[in-house]
Amino acid sequence: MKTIILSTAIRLLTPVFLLFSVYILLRGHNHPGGGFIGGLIGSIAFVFHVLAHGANATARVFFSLTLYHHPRQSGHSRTRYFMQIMNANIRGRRKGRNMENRWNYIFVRVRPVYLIAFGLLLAVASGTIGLLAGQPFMSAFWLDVHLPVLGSLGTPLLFDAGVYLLVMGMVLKMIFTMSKE
Amino acid sequence: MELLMPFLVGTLFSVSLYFILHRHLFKLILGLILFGLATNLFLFVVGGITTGEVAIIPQEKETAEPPFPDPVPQALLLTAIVIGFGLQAYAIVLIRRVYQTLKSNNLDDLSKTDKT
Amino acid sequence: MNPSLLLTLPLLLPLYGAVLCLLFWQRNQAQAVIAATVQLGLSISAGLLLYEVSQTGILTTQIGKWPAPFGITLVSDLFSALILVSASIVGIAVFLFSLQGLDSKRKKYGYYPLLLFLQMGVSGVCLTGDIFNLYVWFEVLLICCFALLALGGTKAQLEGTLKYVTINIFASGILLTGVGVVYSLYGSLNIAELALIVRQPDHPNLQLLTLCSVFFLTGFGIKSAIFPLFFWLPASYHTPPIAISAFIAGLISKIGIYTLIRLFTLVFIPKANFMLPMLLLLSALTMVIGVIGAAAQKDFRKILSFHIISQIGYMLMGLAIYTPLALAGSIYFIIHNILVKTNLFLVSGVVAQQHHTFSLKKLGGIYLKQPFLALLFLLSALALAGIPPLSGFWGKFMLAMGGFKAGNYGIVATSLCVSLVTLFSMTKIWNEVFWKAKPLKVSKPSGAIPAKSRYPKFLYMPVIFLMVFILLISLYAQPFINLAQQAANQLLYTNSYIEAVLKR
Amino acid sequence: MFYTLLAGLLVAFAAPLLFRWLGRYVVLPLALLPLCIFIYFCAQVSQVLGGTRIIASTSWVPELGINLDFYLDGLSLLFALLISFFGFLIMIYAYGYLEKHPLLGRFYMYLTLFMTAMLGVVTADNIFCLFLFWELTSISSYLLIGFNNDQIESRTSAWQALLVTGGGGLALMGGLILLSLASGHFTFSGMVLSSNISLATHPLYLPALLLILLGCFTKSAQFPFHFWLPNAMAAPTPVSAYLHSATMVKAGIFLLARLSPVLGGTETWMTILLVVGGTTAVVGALLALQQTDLKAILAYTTISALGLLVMMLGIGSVLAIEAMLVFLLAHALYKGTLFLVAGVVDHSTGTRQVNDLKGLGRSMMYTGIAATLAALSMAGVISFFGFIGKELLYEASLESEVFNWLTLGVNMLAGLTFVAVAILMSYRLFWSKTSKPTALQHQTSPYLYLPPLVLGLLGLVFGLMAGLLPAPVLEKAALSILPSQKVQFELAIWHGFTPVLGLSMLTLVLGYLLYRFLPALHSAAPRLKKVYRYGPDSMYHTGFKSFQKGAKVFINTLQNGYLRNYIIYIVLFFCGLMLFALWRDAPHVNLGARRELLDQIELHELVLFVLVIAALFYILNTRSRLTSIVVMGLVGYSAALFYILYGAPDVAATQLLIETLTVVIFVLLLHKLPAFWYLSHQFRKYKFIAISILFGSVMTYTLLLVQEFAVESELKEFYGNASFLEAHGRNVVNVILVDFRGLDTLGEITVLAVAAVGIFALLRLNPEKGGKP
Repeated sequence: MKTIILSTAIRLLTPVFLLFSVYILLRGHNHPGGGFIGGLIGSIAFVFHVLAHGANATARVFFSLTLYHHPRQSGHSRTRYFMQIMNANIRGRRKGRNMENRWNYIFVRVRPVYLIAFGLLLAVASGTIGLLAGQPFMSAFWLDVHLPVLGSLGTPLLFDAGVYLLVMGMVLKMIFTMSKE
Repeated sequence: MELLMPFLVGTLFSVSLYFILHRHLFKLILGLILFGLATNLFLFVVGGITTGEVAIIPQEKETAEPPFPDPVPQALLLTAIVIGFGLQAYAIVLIRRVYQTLKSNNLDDLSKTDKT
Repeated sequence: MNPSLLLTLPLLLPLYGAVLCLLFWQRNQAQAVIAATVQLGLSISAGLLLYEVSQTGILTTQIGKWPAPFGITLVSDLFSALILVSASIVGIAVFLFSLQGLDSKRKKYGYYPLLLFLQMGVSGVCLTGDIFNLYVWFEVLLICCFALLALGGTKAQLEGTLKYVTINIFASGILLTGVGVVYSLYGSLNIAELALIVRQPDHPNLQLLTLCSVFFLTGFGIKSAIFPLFFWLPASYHTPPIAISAFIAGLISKIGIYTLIRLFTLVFIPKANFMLPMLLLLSALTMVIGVIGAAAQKDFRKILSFHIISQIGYMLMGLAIYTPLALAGSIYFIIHNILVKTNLFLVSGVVAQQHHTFSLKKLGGIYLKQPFLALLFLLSALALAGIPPLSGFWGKFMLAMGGFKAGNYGIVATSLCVSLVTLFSMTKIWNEVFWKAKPLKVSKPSGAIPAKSRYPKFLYMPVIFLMVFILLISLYAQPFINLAQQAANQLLYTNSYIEAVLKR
Repeated sequence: MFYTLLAGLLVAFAAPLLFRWLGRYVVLPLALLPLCIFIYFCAQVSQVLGGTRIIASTSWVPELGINLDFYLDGLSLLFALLISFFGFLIMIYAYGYLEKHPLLGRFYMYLTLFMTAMLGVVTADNIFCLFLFWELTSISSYLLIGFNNDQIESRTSAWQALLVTGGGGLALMGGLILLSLASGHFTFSGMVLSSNISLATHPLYLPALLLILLGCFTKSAQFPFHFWLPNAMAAPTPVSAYLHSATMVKAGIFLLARLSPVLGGTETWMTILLVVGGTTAVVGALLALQQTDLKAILAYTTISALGLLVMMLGIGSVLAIEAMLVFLLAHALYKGTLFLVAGVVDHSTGTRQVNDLKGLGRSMMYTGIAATLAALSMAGVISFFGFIGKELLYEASLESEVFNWLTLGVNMLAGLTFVAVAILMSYRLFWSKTSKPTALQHQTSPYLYLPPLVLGLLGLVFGLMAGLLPAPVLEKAALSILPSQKVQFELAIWHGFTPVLGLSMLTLVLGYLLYRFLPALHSAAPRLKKVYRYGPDSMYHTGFKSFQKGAKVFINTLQNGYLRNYIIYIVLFFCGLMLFALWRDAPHVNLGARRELLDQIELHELVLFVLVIAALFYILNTRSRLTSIVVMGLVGYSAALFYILYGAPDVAATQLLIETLTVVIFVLLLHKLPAFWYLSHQFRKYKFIAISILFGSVMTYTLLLVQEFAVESELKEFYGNASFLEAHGRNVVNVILVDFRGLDTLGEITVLAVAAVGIFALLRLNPEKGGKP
């Protein structure tokens, strides 16, 4: 599996898959699709990435965030400082005069278990809204807007998004654990 | 096809049971997965099968107009498939761990906890 | 209080708790605090629910505000509220036990969230008024049981869990097909509406009701471990640590029987066909074979595990007799058994914590060294054996009285004989573990049992806690028996349930 | 009365704590309790004699008819006085007996518990209240017999006693329930008041009677359940004296007496009681003669005496009841004394073997006097209370309507034995001339010899003042047993020269002769061992062992550890029930009516069908793991195709994705396993094939049947209508999932979350990697 072409293709395809999965999630209320299918598609994108690059790489690329920052030097303007930080974090360029040793970073890792928890939380919280309003659990609330792909906006969509996150987290958790075996 | 599907489901049930009765761990898990498939198909067929239509309300309409397939068995089936997946995934992992820990893929070796 | 809040809290509290535990992944202290809060809240909300139901009658709420047969109903009558209350009590006890009685590794790998999810499943099963939703909650229960039974991954655990998993997946399949058949034949999933449908004398598919009931009898029969379907139970229940097996053994198999009673009183009315004698036969066989199995064991936990089966027979007996009194006996018996069985398991855990074994041969001398523990065990054991005035007696008495009144002499005779053998196996444990002098050979600590805790006396807490409730329902039995009788009446005179759900 | 019992229970449970505070002076409060109770009951005597019935009633579980109803009539009073007075003496005695025992507190707890329970039994009015205390006596007796818990004999005997009496207790419970159903009452007083002939003709009379008798007989050690009593002598002697001679074993007698106005008087009652009581009396007497252990001798004579009591109840005439009550009291007094004496002897000399004990009179004079007093009463020597008892027994037997000579014979035989044993217990032990009297290990303390002395003396006092002291209470007691009869007691030592007096004298002479033959009997005893092998005791042990063995074999056959056997049982159960239900209730599948459906099958459907079937058969035979996975995936994808063909795109997509994931998991997890060797089914293959086909066919048939009867659901229409208008979604399936039936989905994602956690724990947390789990 670890041919270069394939792994490059997967590297490129994974974000596409992810976008597609979000699309599937959003259109689910009116067309075939929805949280499950979306979540599964999204996770399969990661699965292939894991198969091609290994779990650690996937975790590093998609599920960890390293935020670089440094103390603002007295002479620099606010805009410049902002540009430097952006440069460092988005383009990965951490250069500048006398800057090499001043960069600090915050490492954030999104564990799949947090995805699971957050998905579940989202799903159940969307139901609880009704409960707090004195209605039965999971009573739907709809906003009076109409969007192109989504249709109306309402708590069931939130619920579906929770499903999406959870499914993704679940599959990721499984695959990560298994591939590290 | 309505008449043929029951036979397909029955065959699936038979084959899966035969695998479950097998003493090889790998066959056991195959059997469980096929069994899940068989139950899902059973649920689908028992809900009534109609060709062609889908349970989606077309853009220009406000209600679904017959004939459309009963969406309830489909929804149940979807839930059942996903639940089945969760259980099966766990079962697969369990069987791997059983194999790793007990160093055997023969179910007949696993009769220690039952004995007095 | 708002019924929809009351009915959803038993679901939501453990769910939120579990989610929080997942967010605090691998941080045991935080998880313990969360779990403690949830346990407390759960028991309060269950208590409130019971109070409300006993005051105002059956409570319902429609999930998502969709009217009755279309949306999912959550419904609580006295029976479910009683079960929920006992489940929450057991939950507290097991949680307390786990604080000192479970190794931190297992806690680190998800013991608390799993326990909470399991409790959520229990609440779901008890509260749902929809047959497919019931299936879903049973799957939640099941997967939690899988995960908990195998948590730690010792050889025995894996072996037991494998059997548990296989047989229970099979059962779930049967149940799912059953749900499909019911939907296809009667066109509804709402239990109350199904109850209404099968009571129409001219419904064309009435003759197929027995066929449907076979699916559910088999499915839930497996989950509740009745006679020819119980084999997974003795293979698995004794393998995990006590903090796990106490909860599962004490509670989960009774949830199966709860469902059987629920469905066979509401939907699959067994009066009209061969199901009633069938249930009688099954309950007798379950009792007898379970108790024989228990008599043959030589291990503290195995005796207790096998015994569950026998007691399931008693619970089934009330259903099989099918009179209000007998059914009330069953209900009381279920509650009694949940409390007592868990307590016995916890006692075995306390014993094992100090002596590192469950084998009757290797244990001994506790009567002299820990008289208080001996007393706690003796009271629970005698309660299980049905010695008056302890709780087992009341259940047994109502069942026997109900059986005699209904003219089912055979089953009562069987139950009384079985109860003698129960006494036999309980006193066997007493003789071997408590009275006998400790054998000189000291056994080494083995895997399933955690090393000595810092506060060994703390383990007494949950046992004492449960004992208080056991003594309460024993000595102050009247209100509980009254509740059980009302619950049985609600079950047998289904109109109130149907009206409450369908608002017709 | 209720508070008396409550106090008893409280004191009982406080005993271990008191022991911790007071040390061995715990005896003070604990002896005071029975004394107070005794005084309390004494204070009631005048009222009861005046004919007032003292009632105390507390509602407990009125729904089931179980209330804490108590009442005190003559019979209860007699027993209550006996129990509390004995209790007082025993408490003091036990202090002397177990002076330095570390578990004295617990001992007192059990003993007080027992005493309270016994008081409860005799004062209970509600039958289930009686049952409660009845079981409590069994339990406390169990704990007391096994008091020397480190000795295996004690444990076994305690267990035996518990199982026998507990089994009887369960029978009793059944009997009492039947009785309450038959009579419509839950209280003795209610039953007696409404007692009429109809109960005897009630269809439940016989089962109720038999069950209750079973309970009474096991408790009162009637043949063939007598065997537990001699074994119960493993208990410390105060226990033997209190429970197993004077009080607990008489609970059965008490209940029989209590119920005789309700159940008695029929031929069945009479026959059973006479036969069982007579047999027990004879067997007890014969066995007593062969024993050499002091306590065993006393135990067997107790059995014999209990047999006599039951016999008298069976006769049921006024005279017989009179005889029973007098003999009961006399027996309690002398047998209690003798047990206590045996305990003192055992305590001081360290042995209970008759042949090792001689000439103790000099060193233990007071004990000897007590023994002699009791023995004289036991032998029925004139001027002692036992004499009156014996006279009455003979008289009642002679007057009996049936079997009168036989009952007399039994009485005589028992009487002879009693005489012989009495001589043995007093003369032989204490006063016979010997050159080498048995040496004492230590002096006897007054705590040990005073109680028997008091009891022994009481036997004499009651004898001398029979008409004055015990008679009124006994008369009232007889009145409770025979409420409709006119009872007049005239107890006197001297009736003049009657035939009965002759019989008494004859008994004494013959008894002495029997005593002379005792050594011969003792030496002959070992030869009778063969007979005992068929006796109830060894039957019990054989049954006990073979039950355990059989249970083990049985359960290991059933629960044999082979998963597939379990599955087979389940499948056979399911298929059997299904077939039965199909055969019994369901109409037949009518495929012919649906034949035209076959014509609608299109080619692609048929191809898919054949493909799946073929794949299934292929997978059956393949040995390669990878092929199996691939083919299985193929079957899954075909299922997805089916879903898409029949209008379920969401399901199809889900199935497709999940099948893919399953295959991935398979590959990830199982491909690394070492090559697997092929395990065939060997011989059982065909059995499995048959079962599988059976299961598949049942499912197929059910499916065909259900298809035929399927109904259109109202849900479909509602969802179709409401989906867009009310739930704002056009994809009905999705709307059902997230809105209409969102709770299902919530449960479902919970399953997934748990599965993930479980899988993580399963793979990461294992004993090999991280040491101990």
